[in-house]
Amino acid sequence: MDLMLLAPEIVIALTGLAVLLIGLFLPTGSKKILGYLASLGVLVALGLTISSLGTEALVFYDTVSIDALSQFFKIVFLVVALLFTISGIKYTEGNSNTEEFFALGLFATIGMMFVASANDLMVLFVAFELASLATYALAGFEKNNAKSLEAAMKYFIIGSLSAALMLLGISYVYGATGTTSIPEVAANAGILASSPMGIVAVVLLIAGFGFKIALVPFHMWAPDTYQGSPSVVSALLAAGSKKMGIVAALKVFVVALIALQAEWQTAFAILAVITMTYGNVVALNQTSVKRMLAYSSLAQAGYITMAFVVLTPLALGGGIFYALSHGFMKAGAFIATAAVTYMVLSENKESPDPDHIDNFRGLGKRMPVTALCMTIFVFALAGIPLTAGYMSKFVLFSSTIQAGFAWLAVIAILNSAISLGYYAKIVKYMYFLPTDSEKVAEPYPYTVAMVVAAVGVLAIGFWSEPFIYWAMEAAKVLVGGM
Amino acid sequence: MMPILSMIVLIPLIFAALALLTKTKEQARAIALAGTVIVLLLTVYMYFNFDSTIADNQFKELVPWVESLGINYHLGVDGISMPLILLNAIVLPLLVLFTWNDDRKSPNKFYAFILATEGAVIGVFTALDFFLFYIFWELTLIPLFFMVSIWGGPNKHKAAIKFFIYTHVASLVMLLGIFGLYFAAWDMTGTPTLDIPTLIAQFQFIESGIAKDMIFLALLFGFIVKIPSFPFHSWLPDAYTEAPTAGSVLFVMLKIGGYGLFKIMLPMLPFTASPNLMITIMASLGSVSILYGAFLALSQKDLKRMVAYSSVSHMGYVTLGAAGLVSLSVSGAMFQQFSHGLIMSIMFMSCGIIKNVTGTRIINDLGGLAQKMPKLAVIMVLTFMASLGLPGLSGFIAEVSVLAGSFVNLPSYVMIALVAIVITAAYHLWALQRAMFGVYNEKLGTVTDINTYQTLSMGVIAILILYFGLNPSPVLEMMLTNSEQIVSLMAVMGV
Amino acid sequence: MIPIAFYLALAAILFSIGLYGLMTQRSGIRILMCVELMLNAANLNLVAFSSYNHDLTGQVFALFSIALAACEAAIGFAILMALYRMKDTISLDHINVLRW
Amino acid sequence: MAVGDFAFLIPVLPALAFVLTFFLGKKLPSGGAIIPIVAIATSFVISLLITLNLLANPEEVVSQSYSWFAMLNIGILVDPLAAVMLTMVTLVSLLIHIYSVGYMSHDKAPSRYFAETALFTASMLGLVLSDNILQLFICWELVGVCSYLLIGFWFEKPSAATAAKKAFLTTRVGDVMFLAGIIILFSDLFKIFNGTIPDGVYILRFDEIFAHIPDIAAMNANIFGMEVSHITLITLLFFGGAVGKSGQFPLHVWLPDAMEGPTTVSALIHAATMVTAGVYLVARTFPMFIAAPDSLMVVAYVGAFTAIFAATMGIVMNDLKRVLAYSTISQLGYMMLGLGVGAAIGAEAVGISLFHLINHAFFKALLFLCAGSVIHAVGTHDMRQLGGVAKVMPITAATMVAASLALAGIGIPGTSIGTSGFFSKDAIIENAYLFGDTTGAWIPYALSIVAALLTSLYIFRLLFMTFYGKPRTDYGGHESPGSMTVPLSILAVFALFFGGLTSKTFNTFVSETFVNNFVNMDIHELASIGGYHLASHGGHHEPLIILWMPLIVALAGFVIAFLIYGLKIVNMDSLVSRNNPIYKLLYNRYYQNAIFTDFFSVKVIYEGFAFAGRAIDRGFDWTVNWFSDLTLEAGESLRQFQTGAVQNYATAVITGVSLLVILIKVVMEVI
Repeated sequence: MDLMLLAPEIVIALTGLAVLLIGLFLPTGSKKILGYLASLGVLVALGLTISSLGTEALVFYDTVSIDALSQFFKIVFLVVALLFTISGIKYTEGNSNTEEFFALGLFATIGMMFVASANDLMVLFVAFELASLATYALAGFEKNNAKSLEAAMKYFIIGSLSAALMLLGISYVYGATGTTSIPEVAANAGILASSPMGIVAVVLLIAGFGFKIALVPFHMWAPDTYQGSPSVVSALLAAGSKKMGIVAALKVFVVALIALQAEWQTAFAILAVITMTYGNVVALNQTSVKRMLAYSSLAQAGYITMAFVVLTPLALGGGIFYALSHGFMKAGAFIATAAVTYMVLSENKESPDPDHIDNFRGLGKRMPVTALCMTIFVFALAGIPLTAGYMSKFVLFSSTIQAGFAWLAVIAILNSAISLGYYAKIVKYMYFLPTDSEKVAEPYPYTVAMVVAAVGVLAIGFWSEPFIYWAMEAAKVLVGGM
Repeated sequence: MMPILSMIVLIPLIFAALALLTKTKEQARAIALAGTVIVLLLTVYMYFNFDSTIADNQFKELVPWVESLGINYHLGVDGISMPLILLNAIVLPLLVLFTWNDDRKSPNKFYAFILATEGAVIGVFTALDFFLFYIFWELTLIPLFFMVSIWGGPNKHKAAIKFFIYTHVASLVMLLGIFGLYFAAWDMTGTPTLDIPTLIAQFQFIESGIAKDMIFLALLFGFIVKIPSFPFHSWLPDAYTEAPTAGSVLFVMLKIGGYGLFKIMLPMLPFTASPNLMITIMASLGSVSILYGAFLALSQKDLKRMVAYSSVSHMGYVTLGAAGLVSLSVSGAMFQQFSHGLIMSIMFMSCGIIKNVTGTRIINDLGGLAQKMPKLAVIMVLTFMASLGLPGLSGFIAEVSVLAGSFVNLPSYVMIALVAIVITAAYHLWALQRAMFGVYNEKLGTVTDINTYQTLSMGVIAILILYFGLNPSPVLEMMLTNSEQIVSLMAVMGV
Repeated sequence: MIPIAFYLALAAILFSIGLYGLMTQRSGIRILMCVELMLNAANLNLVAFSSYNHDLTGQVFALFSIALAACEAAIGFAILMALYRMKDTISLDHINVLRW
Repeated sequence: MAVGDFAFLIPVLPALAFVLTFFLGKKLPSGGAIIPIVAIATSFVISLLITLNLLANPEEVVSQSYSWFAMLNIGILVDPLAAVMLTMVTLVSLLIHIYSVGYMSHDKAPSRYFAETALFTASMLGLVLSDNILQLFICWELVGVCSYLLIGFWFEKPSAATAAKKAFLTTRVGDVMFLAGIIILFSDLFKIFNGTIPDGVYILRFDEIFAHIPDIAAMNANIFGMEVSHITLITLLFFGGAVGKSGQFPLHVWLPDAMEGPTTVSALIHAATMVTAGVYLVARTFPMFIAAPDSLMVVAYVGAFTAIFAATMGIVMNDLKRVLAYSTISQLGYMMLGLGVGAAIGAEAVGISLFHLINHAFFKALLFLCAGSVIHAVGTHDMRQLGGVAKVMPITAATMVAASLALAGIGIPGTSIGTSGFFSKDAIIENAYLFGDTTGAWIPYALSIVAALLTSLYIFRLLFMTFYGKPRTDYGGHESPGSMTVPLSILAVFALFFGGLTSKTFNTFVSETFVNNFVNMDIHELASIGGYHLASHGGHHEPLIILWMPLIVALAGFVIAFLIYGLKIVNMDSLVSRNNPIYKLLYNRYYQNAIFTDFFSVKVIYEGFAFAGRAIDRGFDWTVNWFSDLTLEAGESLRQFQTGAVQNYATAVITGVSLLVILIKVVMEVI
């Protein structure tokens, strides 16, 4: 078989190991280089993936499939990883464990990439756990920060719980169908559908993936973890591993368990509505920006989940496209928060909650670029036109109408109206509320990452044709199973 | 030929970006003036090359954008949009002149937002693709939102958020309607398209009457809120009152609600499942707005708030006239948008000036300003007369056309509106008498008359009000052409 | 031969015990153990099914998951250790700075 | 080329004068009065020539129309009816402008004054010239605004500002009715053409309207269960407009207050020209009224009632100008009555009424100018402080007497000896008799006779109190300058002799209007549409007493006034006192102010409706805010789920799982 097909994964893996080893021998002062190395690796992988767009193949005894879907999501993950590594350069400045940070990040990325291309429940589960484990550690990266540790702890416990649930679910699927290979499961799913295990398996799997996607009520960890863990990590979690959950769910439900469509469709319908409403409403009066973003990403997850309810090619394409845009928007927003946090901390080491919205007062004057990018991100999340957010909402919501789920579309629309409330609040703080503190120099790696993300958001929003095309291609892979 | 429409849409946006980069007030206002004047020149050029005898879109530009969804970059103007573009192009340079000597924080942003709004609004008027239309539609919100929340009055934040979310909800509902139309057409033709004329043409072929009415109502709601019409007006008084003077004027320039009514709603109206119901809805909303706004204005203590409510009342004529479905009433309603834009700009400018020189807008605290500010007094009297529908001024043409035209089909609604005419006169004169005439209120201290730039800008608009009052044809002709075409549709359907 | 249902029942019971512990226990260590319990219940399922289906995949899967469980334990303990260092307790009730 | 081609200059010149005076006035001597004077003089010459031309050959009616927008036009129409009005308006306006040079010499803003009067003249002429109802309405509104501006000329006086507002609003009520009439008319014609109007047809032109009177009369509206013909409806609404403009009951309340303006303004606008616009409107649209006899009845009754109603108040007023104001209202009532009797005598009524209108314009303008010159000299309005002014200001006094004789209508019936007022007023009263004779409605006649008595009573009372006897206070005083006395004398001549000279020709001349102007218009035919027949012409002879009655009552009035105010044989103090209910009622003007202004407009409209509306609006606002508050509350309570204890999180997950299983089960069962 042709290893070149897995070149991106291999590159990332090697980079990760290299970073880890080199890091051992470098003095803390000069560990900056690792960040650049990691970014370079991700960039190369990204290049390789994009260059291999359109190839279709099965490797490792048909347990790993390379197709439009996996390629698309790989790109999403690599982009997020890129933003992660770039902004990580600044974040890990002067930290003695820099290498672990980047290594873990890269390993998590590999996990996500393999989930994206998994063609076998076993591979899927293992890759899923790989990503989870790496991110558990990342969440608790600030060893001396109680919040960070608490975040990690909660993330870990709920994570492992859901892992157990997922495993149990998979075991039932395996038991009923006698195989773990996704296409074969799809072939034999009829047996499962007939047996009482069916519903249980479906629900258990939903719980397992719902934990990653952060669907209410499996979301409980998300706000705490996003708030507690370092902003850069939150970016990876919200933008990266959330999408991993989505792609996994897509593969397992839309492809493997299409026979039980009725069951999980209703389940997702309920969850989608609850999730988006809960997320938006609770986000309204949060004082911690990171927590607000966490709830907003709940809401966004709710929107994306609509794809599972509508299940038309356009809707699935829209959901996938939404995942891409959300990657950019959310990662960017969290990185902007990271920049602010950095600024606050550099002013006052002991600041209790550096991500409090009061720290955004007058940001427009203090950190113009950051403020501008943040504005772009939140407006994109709110779905203001000419941004990725609007484009993806347009496709997804319109597909909902097309499929006749008008009620769902109305709920979603009203939700995105509510969401304006807190997004506008951030903008208000940044531009309209006076501040006495003066302008500060903006940490450039953060700035670079934000600008990249912002450019991405605007590019997708304005020149969306190719992105939508690839999203549709990816959706085709799924509906092939239908 | 050159892509003139793209130019008048993009030039303001580009200049807005430039204005953002400037450092001083002088540079900012210079750039703003340059941008708006260029747009004015282009528009005038376009106006003179515009064929007002045909109802089709002209100066079309068509560039594919997102084929897989049938989205195109499609621009064009017709007799409905041309006058409104003209209105914006004329008023905005004057608005820049009006603010020429003001001192305010971060002028670069201020002028940037003025330009951005112009670009967005003209964009709405020229867009022939629903996607583009909606983009510009939403784009108009943002600069105005900033305008209110940066330079607004005491309750600016509340007003800004309220306005932003309220109108955003409306536009989202409108978006739902667009989706419905989009897919209904997609299912019928098999090819996705968001082209406005095409979709309007397809509307009649939708089988399900429910779907038709739902689509129609969703779109209607979006437009009605923007107009705004009773009972969806409650964002307006706060927004208009809290906004800075320039902001209020920009709000007045925001004629996209009524535009949508004429451009999109009326051509669909005869093909809805229950046209008469729709007409009843529009007519009653319109006539009630007229009366309701008048009464509310009468009860206001704050001059600017009074003007805001009078605006609700005046925009009622637009809805009523649109529902009238006689070429005279429809074109009168279009003309009302045009003349209302001119009149209200001066009204708000006057409010701003009075607030600046006296420090208050409470009508009872003012008094006898005419003695100290003769120039302002002359302009204000003229404008107030225009606003209360004095013949010979633009307001009258619009109102009489709407009333006379609508009476043919909707006599009882017109009678409601007629009652309002007296009330309208009452509050205008009351305000004039209290604020401008009578004994000068010494508590106001020493006040100075309007400066040259303000005189110039307000004067020019005032002259335009007079000119279009005496000779409306330059804009009314093209409006008539289009409204006759719309009405002919009605005739076909026997509505 | 013991019918499959027995295995499933056992696994279910084990799993439920784990769940119960997870919901009630305060000590981080115990919670960790409960998680292990649940994972192993799932493994039991896999193995049972694999022998029932005469197909090795299940057992391979079980091996993988055991390995993963080990990693989980490692990371879990690491996090708990760090917490203990900072707070001198692993009673999770007292660790709720992040909420609402 | 014919003089008619210059007709358009008649309104245009004063309009230009307005622009020039407005911008240059301040720099010129005496506020640039010369500009409007020259302009109006020219207009006067043109209109005079046109009139004479029409007299010579009546078919040379000037009629030009230009498309304005849609199916509407602007145009001019000078038929005899318009011609005489034009001549009168230009003449009076000219004289008053000349007079004003002296009168306004001490004012601080004469240029504004002359600009506004010029604008007024222009609009008034435009009104008269209109060849379509819409243009007439436009000018109608413009004169209203000019009167608003001129009443409030001294706007720093709060009373003036208030009076101006009141005048505008009260007339506005009438205007809205007028507008409503136009709108109904428009939609009727629109329906008659069923929506497709051929090019070159302007549907609101008078000839178009009159041509379609039968069709309009055929349409019926059901109002409060009553079947009303559209023609009646429209004419009544038009008359409503006239009621507002011409100060007929009950919309007359603004006219007395309008005296807050300069006296010259009162003379020009509120005596001679603008207030007669209402009469002119009815006269102009008379063919429609003929076809609607009910409307004509209303016109007659309202006119007669107003005549006596205002006269009663005129008796007790002590303010020089207010007396004249009420006299104006009363005389306008006569004119309306004159039109109303058209139900009996047809188009002739227009001639009679217009004749009185013209004469009234002369003598009433004269009265006001005399009053003005008195006020100018002595600086007070209050008659109780005057007396014996005749000695100080002989010319003024003489002219005043002439005017009063005209107003009282002194003259010898059957001959052509008598003042202008005599001929016109008696004609009206006689026809009122004829009206009663044919229709059996005698009340108008009775009222008009009594009103005639009161008229001479109050005017001679005014004369005696002001000019006769010895001064009650020591006002300084002197005869006014030539620029003021010359116009007075000229007007005096007209007041005395115009009627006598023209009484023969005038009526036929004006009454021809509809016959030879609007093609094949047979008044009788129209009347038959209205469902009745006009009294046969010539065949009616009133008994002699009827001819002499007006003179008798006029003289009676003079005698009473002389006895009371001249010889003081009756002590007024017993009558003129707060505890005399009748006097009190009259003096407080029947408490209309309390009823209309204080109660209706303030209490009901302002406090009632407006504040109710305000409450409603708060309701809407509250609803909107309520939604946002609700969501915020929900958020606040929902976030409490996030307790922070990880076990609860685990519990939530488990609960979620189990709930989902159940839910799905349920849903699957249902579906």
